Amino acid sequence: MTHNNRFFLMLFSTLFLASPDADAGVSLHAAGSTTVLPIVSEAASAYHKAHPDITITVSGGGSGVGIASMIQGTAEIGMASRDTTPEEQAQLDNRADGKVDNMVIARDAVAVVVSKAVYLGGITHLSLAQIADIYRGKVSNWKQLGGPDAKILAIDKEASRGTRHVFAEAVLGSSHARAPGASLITGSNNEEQAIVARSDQAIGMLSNAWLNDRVRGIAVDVNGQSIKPTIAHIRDGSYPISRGLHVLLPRHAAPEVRDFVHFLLSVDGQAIVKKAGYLPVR
Amino acid sequence: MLKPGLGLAILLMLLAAVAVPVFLLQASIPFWQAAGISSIWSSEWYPYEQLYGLLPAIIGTSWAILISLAIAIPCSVAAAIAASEMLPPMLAEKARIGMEVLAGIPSIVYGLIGLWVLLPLLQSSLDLLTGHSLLAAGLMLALMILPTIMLMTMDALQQVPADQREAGLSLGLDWTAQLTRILLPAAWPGIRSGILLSLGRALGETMAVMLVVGSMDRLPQPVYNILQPAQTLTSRIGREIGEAAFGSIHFSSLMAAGLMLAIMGLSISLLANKRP
Amino acid sequence: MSSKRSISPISPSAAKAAVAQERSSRPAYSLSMQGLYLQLDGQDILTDMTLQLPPGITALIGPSGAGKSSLLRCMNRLHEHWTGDIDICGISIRDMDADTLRRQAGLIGQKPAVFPCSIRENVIFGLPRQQRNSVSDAAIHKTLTQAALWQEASDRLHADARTLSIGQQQRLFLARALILNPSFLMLDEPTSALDPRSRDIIERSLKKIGRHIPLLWVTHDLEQAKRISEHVIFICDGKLIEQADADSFFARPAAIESREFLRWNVCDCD
Amino acid sequence: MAKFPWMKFAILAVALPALTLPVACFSYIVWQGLPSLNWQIFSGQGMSGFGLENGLYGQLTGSLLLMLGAAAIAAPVAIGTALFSRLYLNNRLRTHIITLLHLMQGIPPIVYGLCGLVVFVHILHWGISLLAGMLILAIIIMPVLVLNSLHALERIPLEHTEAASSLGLTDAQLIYRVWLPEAWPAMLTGLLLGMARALSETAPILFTATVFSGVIWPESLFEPVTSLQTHIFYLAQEGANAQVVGIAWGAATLLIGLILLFSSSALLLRRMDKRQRIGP
Repeated sequence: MTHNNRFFLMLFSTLFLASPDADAGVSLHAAGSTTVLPIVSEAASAYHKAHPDITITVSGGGSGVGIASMIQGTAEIGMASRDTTPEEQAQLDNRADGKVDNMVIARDAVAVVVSKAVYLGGITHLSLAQIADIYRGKVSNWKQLGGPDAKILAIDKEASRGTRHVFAEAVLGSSHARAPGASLITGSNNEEQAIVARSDQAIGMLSNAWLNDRVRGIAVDVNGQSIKPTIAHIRDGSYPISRGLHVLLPRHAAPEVRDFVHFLLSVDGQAIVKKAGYLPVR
Repeated sequence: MLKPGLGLAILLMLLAAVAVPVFLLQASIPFWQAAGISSIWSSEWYPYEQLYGLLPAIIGTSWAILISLAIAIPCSVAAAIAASEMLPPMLAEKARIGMEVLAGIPSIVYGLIGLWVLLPLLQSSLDLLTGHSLLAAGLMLALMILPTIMLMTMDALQQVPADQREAGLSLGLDWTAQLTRILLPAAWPGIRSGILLSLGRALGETMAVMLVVGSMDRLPQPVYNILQPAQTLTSRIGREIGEAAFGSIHFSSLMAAGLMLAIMGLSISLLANKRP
Repeated sequence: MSSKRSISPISPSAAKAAVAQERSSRPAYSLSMQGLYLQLDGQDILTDMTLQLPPGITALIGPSGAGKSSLLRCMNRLHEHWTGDIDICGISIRDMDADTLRRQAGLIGQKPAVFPCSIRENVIFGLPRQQRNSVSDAAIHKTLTQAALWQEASDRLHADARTLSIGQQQRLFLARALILNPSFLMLDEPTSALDPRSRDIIERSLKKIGRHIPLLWVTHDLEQAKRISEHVIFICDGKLIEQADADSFFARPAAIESREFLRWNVCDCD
Repeated sequence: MAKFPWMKFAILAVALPALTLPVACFSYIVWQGLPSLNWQIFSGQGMSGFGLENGLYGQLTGSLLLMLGAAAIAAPVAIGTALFSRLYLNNRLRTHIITLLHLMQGIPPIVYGLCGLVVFVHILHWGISLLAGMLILAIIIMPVLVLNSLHALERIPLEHTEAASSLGLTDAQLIYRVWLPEAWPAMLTGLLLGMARALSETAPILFTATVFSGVIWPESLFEPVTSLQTHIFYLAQEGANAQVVGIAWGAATLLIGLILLFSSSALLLRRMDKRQRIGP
């Protein structure tokens, strides 16, 4: 009997002791765009190596999450791959603990991507109007655009994603325009990339860092010229769907947070940007 | 000393039980005020245009559950019959242990299977664009609730009193008649609660469904087309809750979706609790 | 149309006549077993059981654990894994279809296992589907009368059978077996769960039935055995000890075990 | 006599997918996952990106912390509730408590996640934090624990309680000397099952307690963690990188292994307890 008792008590004391005790180290949290995430995630681990007492946790969710977490104060650093909307900016300005600064740490292009089979079937460039027709549901077969005889799988993104905002703004005229021609909605860049890669008939929108052999970026026709989503074209501004990648940080942020953002803009930080496939801003 | 201590425990428990519906209601009030109850029947979901129609998600949830039950009930009841009435007891015990193991596989792992095995399979065999569809969600759910229904049916069959079985046999009922006229009616309460339990689980399942359903906020065209991407209540919450700002109508609308899930779940468990 | 007329309702008297005719036309019934062995879970339950079932009512008695119930369950093949032979009218029951055999050999258990449906449905439960749909009220009347339940249940045949008292349920159990027209009945302590009044009713109706078909009646109550039986089979530890006329068995038990058993149990009862 | 063997065949045919598919799924997961379950996956050597700089170590500790925290919070409350209702509540009230618990079980886990998000993350301003996840998981596994404990207490023969009371034992002595020694295996079984459950829940902690990367060992209860469950979710979508998908399968195998560890020890304990009850 007593033996049983002791076992029982031991079990519970073990359970209670297992909870972690507080420590003095600093932990920062960054959340938001999955386009910015690779940069910040990589930079965070590099920064942690240099400053072992500072850990930076990173989570995705999309630009909407990055901005919302700034408004709600659930993260120290917000990541966004688009500008804030007026409503969001108003909320950011009305924050109880001060305004939020918005910094561009890199630039990239929202590439119009197609599956390898579509690209090889002849769709190597489209005009913005043709892309809009696809997303509005006016064109439903690649043959109508001179491509292979296959139904078009138009992939849209969740409404608050930065890539979606920039893409819809440039192609459909408004960042929240409906896309009745879309037949699938994805979230992160990775999820969309995987589906485009697996399909033979897909079109989608991805940051240019996500292009590969099975996910091809097509050129966009501007004034009779086909412009490819390359770093060079982002730099000279000729590619029509490009954007800045932002980090948001409160004006009264802790010095550690500021220091990390400075790190992002430093030579080392910008090297990470380049390695991730984006255009550095410095 | 003892009574106040234990009393505190039960108070905490009751607090948790009461707090959940209260906060759910409270957080969804802005939505009901702004969009009104009629948004349940509206089919347009465009948060940026202040359109919050819940109908596509409700239809999606219903379809996914219907498909899963239509597949899982016959299969799992048949499996339970096979295990408890046809296999030797040793094997039946093994089948039970196997099912208990499978009942413990977390939904996210089923999601992994759905994404990497089921979707390509559906895409190639049904010639779909990607395989993301209500059918995929229903199949995933069916796989996940199979063990529950089977285990509870097996329990119910094995608990049919020996004298009922013997009485049936003594009347010269053959195997089929024994099954359909004695065993299944006697085991029905158990089978019923197994079905209701797994119905509740299918209703609230999030991860696996979210990965395969396609997240299209649109009514299926036509409404019985289960091969199209669609949305369920849970997948909508899972996809959008992170990006909706606390205090916004959008956030509140997702809480309303949660409230509806809670109400459906509660009605199901009330139904399961009521002895027929 | 003409065929419809031919199955006009049968009056009770006509039914009785039909039953009498059927009974008399049945060939003389014989049930015997040779060298029956039964093992369950590695234990010997029955060993070298050889006996012949006489017509009329036979009481099967013995101490608990003697193998009485198991013997009954061998005879309708609820137990399958025995060796030896059980013959009905010279045909080994192994060669018979098990379901047919069980319809012929009605088994009434200790506790009434009524099914969760109406009284009427319970009565006709064992009939094949076509007969269930076309069973006449006369047949139900006849069967329930035989089981001494008609008076109590005639006005609520469609009520749930579980609303009956235990004694009535036991008679319903009996009726359910009788409607199948069994060639013999096996009763496994059918009255042990009942009050004396219900017991008397069942004993009386079974005695009547015993005039037509053989009954094998397991009981541990010696007084009851004396009241009802014409023959006695006494088994102990899975072995047949003695088979005799009831009168001679109770007056002059031949085997030592029988004498012991009678002495201790009579003492117990009083 | 027709024996309808077709009926048996039909049942077997319908049952076949149910009997084979889950087993096939299980073996498929293990087959896919075992190759990537090597030392590298724990040490994180040679891996970068995808939140895997330190292998799965951080995710593993996160999952275990969440589970242990949930169990540590839920167990005392659940056992206290069970003891209180056994000692001081009449049958009618106890039935109400049980109904309430069944109702709590009927609410989908993601709804608890939503409530936790509102209360812990936003209203209490804890942010996405370990403690929020622990509390949410604790509420989710609470009904199972209470029901199991109540059931365990109810199985104690009434005579034991009466005998103890007639010896003049106080309530506390009754609990420590009679009830707990008899009921602890069943209670522990419930706790282990609850822990397995806490390990397998993903949706409720996805947006309340976990982040994508950066945590190995949280500094305090108010820090976010990473977990195996949510990491599988992130990795599952990294379709373009075969190695990452392999790691997702590996993480799934690891998670199933952990869950099986808890659930099978629960089943073993239950079996031992049953045998002890029935045995000599």
